[in-house]
Amino acid sequence: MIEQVAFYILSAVAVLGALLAVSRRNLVHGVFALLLFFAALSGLFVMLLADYVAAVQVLVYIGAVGILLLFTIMLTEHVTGDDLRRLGVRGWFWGLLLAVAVPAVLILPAVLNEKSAKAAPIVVAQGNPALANNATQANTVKALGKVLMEKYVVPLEVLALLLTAALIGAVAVAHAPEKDASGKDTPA
Amino acid sequence: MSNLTLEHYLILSAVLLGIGLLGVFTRRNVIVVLFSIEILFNAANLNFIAFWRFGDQPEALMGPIFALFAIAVAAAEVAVGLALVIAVYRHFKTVDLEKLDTLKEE
Amino acid sequence: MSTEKLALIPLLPLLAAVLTCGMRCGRRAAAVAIGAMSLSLAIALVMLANAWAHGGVQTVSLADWLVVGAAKIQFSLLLDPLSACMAAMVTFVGLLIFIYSSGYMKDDPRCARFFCYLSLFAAGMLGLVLANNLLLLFMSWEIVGVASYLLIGFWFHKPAAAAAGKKAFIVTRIGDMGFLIGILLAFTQAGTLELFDNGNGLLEKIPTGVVWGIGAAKLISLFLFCGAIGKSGQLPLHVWLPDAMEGPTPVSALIHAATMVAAGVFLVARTFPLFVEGQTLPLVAWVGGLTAFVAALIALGQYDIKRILAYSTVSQLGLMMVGLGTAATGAVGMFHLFTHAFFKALLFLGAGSIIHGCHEEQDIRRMGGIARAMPITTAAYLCGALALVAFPFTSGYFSKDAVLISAYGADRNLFYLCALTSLITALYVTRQCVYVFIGTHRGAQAPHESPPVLTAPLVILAAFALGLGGLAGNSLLAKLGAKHSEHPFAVIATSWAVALGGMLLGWVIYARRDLGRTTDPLALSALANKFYFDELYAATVGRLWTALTWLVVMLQELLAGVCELGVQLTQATGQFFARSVDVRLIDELTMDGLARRFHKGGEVATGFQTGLLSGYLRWIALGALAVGVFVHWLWK
Amino acid sequence: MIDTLIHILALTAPVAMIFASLFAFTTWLERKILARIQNRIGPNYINIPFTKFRKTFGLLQPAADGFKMLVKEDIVPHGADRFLHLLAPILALVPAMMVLCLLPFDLPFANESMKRIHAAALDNAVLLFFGITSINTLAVFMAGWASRNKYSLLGGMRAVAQMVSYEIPLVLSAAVVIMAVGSLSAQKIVAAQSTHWFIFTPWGLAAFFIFFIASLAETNRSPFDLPEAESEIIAGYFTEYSGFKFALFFLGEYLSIFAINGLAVTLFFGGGNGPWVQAHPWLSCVWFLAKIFGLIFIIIWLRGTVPRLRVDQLMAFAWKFLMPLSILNLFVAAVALKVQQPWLTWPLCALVLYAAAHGLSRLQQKNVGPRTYQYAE
Repeated sequence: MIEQVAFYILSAVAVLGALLAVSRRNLVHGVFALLLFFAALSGLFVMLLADYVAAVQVLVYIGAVGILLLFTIMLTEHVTGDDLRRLGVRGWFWGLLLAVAVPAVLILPAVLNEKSAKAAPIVVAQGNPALANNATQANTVKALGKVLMEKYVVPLEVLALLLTAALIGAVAVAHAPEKDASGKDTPA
Repeated sequence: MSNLTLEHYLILSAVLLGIGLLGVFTRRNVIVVLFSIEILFNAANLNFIAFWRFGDQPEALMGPIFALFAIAVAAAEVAVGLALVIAVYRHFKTVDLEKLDTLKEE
Repeated sequence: MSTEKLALIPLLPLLAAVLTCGMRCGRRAAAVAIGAMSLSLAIALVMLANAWAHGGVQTVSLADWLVVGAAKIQFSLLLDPLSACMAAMVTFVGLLIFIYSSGYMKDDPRCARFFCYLSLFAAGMLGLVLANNLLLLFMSWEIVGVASYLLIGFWFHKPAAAAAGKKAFIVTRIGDMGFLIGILLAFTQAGTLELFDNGNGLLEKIPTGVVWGIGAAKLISLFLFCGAIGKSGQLPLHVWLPDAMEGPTPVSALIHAATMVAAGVFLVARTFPLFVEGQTLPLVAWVGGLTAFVAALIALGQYDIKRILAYSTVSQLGLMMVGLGTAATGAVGMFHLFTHAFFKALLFLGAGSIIHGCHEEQDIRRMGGIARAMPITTAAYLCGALALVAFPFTSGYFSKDAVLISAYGADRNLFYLCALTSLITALYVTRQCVYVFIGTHRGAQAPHESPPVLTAPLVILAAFALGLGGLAGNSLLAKLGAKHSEHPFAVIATSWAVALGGMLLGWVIYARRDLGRTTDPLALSALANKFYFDELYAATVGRLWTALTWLVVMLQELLAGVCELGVQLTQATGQFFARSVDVRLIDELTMDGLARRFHKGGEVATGFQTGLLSGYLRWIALGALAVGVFVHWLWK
Repeated sequence: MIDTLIHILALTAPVAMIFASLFAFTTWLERKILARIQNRIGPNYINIPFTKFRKTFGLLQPAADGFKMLVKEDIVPHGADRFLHLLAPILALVPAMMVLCLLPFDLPFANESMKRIHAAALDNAVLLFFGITSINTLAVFMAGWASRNKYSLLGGMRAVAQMVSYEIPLVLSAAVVIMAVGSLSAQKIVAAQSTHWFIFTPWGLAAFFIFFIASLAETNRSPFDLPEAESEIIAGYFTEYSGFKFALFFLGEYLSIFAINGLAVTLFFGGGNGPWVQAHPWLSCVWFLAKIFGLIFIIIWLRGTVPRLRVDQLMAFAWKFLMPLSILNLFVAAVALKVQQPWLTWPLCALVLYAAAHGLSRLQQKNVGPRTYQYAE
């Protein structure tokens, strides 16, 4: 009972956060709505007993990405939100339609007829209640660390490489060219 | 007790997907598009973890690993994306998508 | 002396010609030419003695010239009394004329070239005389023709001389055509061109085939006679000889008195067996007779001293042809040729010295009283004149008498024609002598006697003109194979009457007339204008020729037109295809048309490239949607 | 399901109450110590209304401040973003409180089931700790931006920059201990330190040194209190805050100090271990709090003595000194843990770390010339 209530609350918060993030005219409000959405999601992860991922979600998204977005908004002029007259880009109506259609196509078969659900390619474990039985199970951080270090050590290294590359790349791209003596931008 | 099934989570992530696409397709501001892309990423992560939890070998820890990697990549993507946005802003003095149409075929 | 030296006779003058052609100094060239000529004269005399002793035919083969399959054409020479005499005569007269012309041409700037041509002429003549091969004979024949053209047109800056040279060359060429056809026929029939080839030569084994329905020998002899007519200036082709007087006097003397014109007669004499076999001798005789009569008449009407002599030469050649045509062998004609060579050379050289004396004056109406001014030349000239008239006991008398006898024997009408010709000959000779020697000098400047270098050859020739007939007459005839025939009294009487009568008649007509100012009684306009032969030819051959050229031009125009038509046609078709098929069909379908359609398609495609990022994303989403629907439908 | 909720509540409520009261005491403590450092007495004269009892050694000063805060007018600048202006102090306070619960208090009255839940829920306590503290940066920025004031925005940007750059050395130094213990759970870390505290290992000492400095920067204290440098930008990001919101900010700040020092204690000073703890288990809380207050004394001491750092020095110190040192420390610790002989590892690690520290500092001074004074002679 508690889980269901928690689930519905969290999902409501998540949807609300997402909607606000997308629709707000004031960008900063958008960012904070987005952070709310991240927090809700982190809650959902905890509900799904993936608390390490929840922690990382909080640390990475709320801690870093949020700040990054705020900095970007600071550096571009529209801090106080879009002063543009209209919100949407040309042909936004088609966008709306598609935005509804794509998830519909994903959900529809599951909703429309049970049969297709059974035939759904996803093999759903029989009766695997979420919380109770395997709470104390292998999802400790140690197990995760062991698997990462043994089975997925190469992807981990690649990921490390990717992150450094992204770090350096971002700095290089966003690097403001130094003003030379005459105040003109020296080529970056 | 709790009869939360996989479908609940799938529907939720589908809805989030929809909202993300909405942001991507309709908003004029590049940064809002980046927000929506983040939303898409998270919807995907939610799916990973949901399938992992309701999957048949939870101990293989596939879900969290995938989620972690996804998060890492998303973080890198945001960093580079925003750097690009700043560079674009410095060059074009605007972040409005309709004005950034130099790709257009003359 | 063996016969190998025979080749030296023609080669020495040829060598002299080659040497002198580079020289510029006249005197040195003359010396070389005269030296070469005297050497070849010496050899010729030796050969004459050898031939006289041997009597028969000796052949010498120097080298192979053309080897065509089985047939072999060689540089081969032959030696028999006929060719030996001719060689001796040509070299002796040639030497005298060389000496004469070294004086005559002394102050001419191109004197070296003159001697080069003379040597070339002598080489050609000697080659012709000694040749044993018809083709070699024909080659020398042509060299002589070229030399005569060069010599006649020596003063090429004078248009008349150049035209005369060209005329001589072309007319003799017409004759040579016949000669060549004859040679080819002989070659096809007999298989060889060697005259004497120890047994199977052309003259030894007369070809007996039938060509175009006429006997081979007859046909070949006729064609060879054509060559003789052209070269010796017989009736139809005689027009070039009087005009050839444009050349310097020694040239006229050498070519138109002694040697070249004699070549035709020599050819007939050389190939006599063919004529006998082909029974063409009467034709030869009558052509000769007619030529003699007509030429004599024209000579009466001429006022140029050299032209009178030219026509007299033509007339005498006619008589030679009569001698050949009527006698059994060629001896009589040849004997007259020898004697004529000497006194005609004398007359020409005399005329040259007279002209030289009267400061290049050639018209007899402006001469007169030369006898007192130039006694030596006059004396020598009168000896020649007497020989020409056949005054009794001169060399001319003996040879012309022989001709009349053979004519009397063969054809009585011909005899009467020859007698009349002799009468006319005597007439125009006396007319000329009266005009030139008697009375007062009608010219602008008084004549003066020529230097000894000119008069010496005259005196030598005068001696020969008078003595040759009597002394060497009989032995020469015997050597040439003449049958000893009796001398009918009638013939001798008529010859005496004709000679003396003609002189008397001439003296009567011309002696007391005031020459120069009054018109000449016998110089009728027809005679003066040479029976309008030139005009005749011009009218007929000339017009024919222009008609032919016009025809050729028209033909060419036609061909050009046809080509043009073809070009136009192909262009038209090309144009048609280019415009219709190429442009409308191919371009439209494959090249430009296709390109245009692609372009439009491209433009439609660019419509999608709006540059709006969201637009692109939407299209991607649509694609994903479609795939999703398809997958679901697939798994339904 | 309900009893688990009750258990959770039972665990978290007393911790919150304890630290809230301690907040008041520490404000007084701080003002007293600063005064003593600056050779003055500090607050000592508070007269309780309606009584004449005055000399209270200033102990009531925090209550007085609190009351003042409640009474003062709460001004919101015109054009400021009202919602965010209100949200910022809350966002500063809530994470601090949540983090406190993660600390390994073994409360005396806790029974077995409560202990089990506590342990299970906080399997990766340290990671969660860092996750939640990073929200703090967000609150600071929100405050700075929402008060629509140039100085507050500048203060906010400086604070964010500082906190983001010092987060890395903080996490890396903690990582050393986690590597040593092999678990993220606070209880396990404390258990591992039962015999000897990590502070007494060379890498532990270096790690504590880095952790302590980074924690100062994280909570904007003493040498790193650039964001609210009065001389330059008035009060930094909370210039526009007055009244109760300002009080909330202060409470949030002090709680995060307690939390970070609590973590320092658990990581390096063996949490609740101390003499006589086996005999009287309730002594672990006392020891835990005592150690925390030791660290807090040092912090206040530093605040009184050390001058403020310039921004570029601040950033250079973080990126060019602390971070390399902490990464090196990670390697050294790995080697030391492998090689168990302390007589060998001690001198070696100490030598390496000291050399690195010396080298890096020398690197800094390369372009720092003698100071030049333009006006003062």
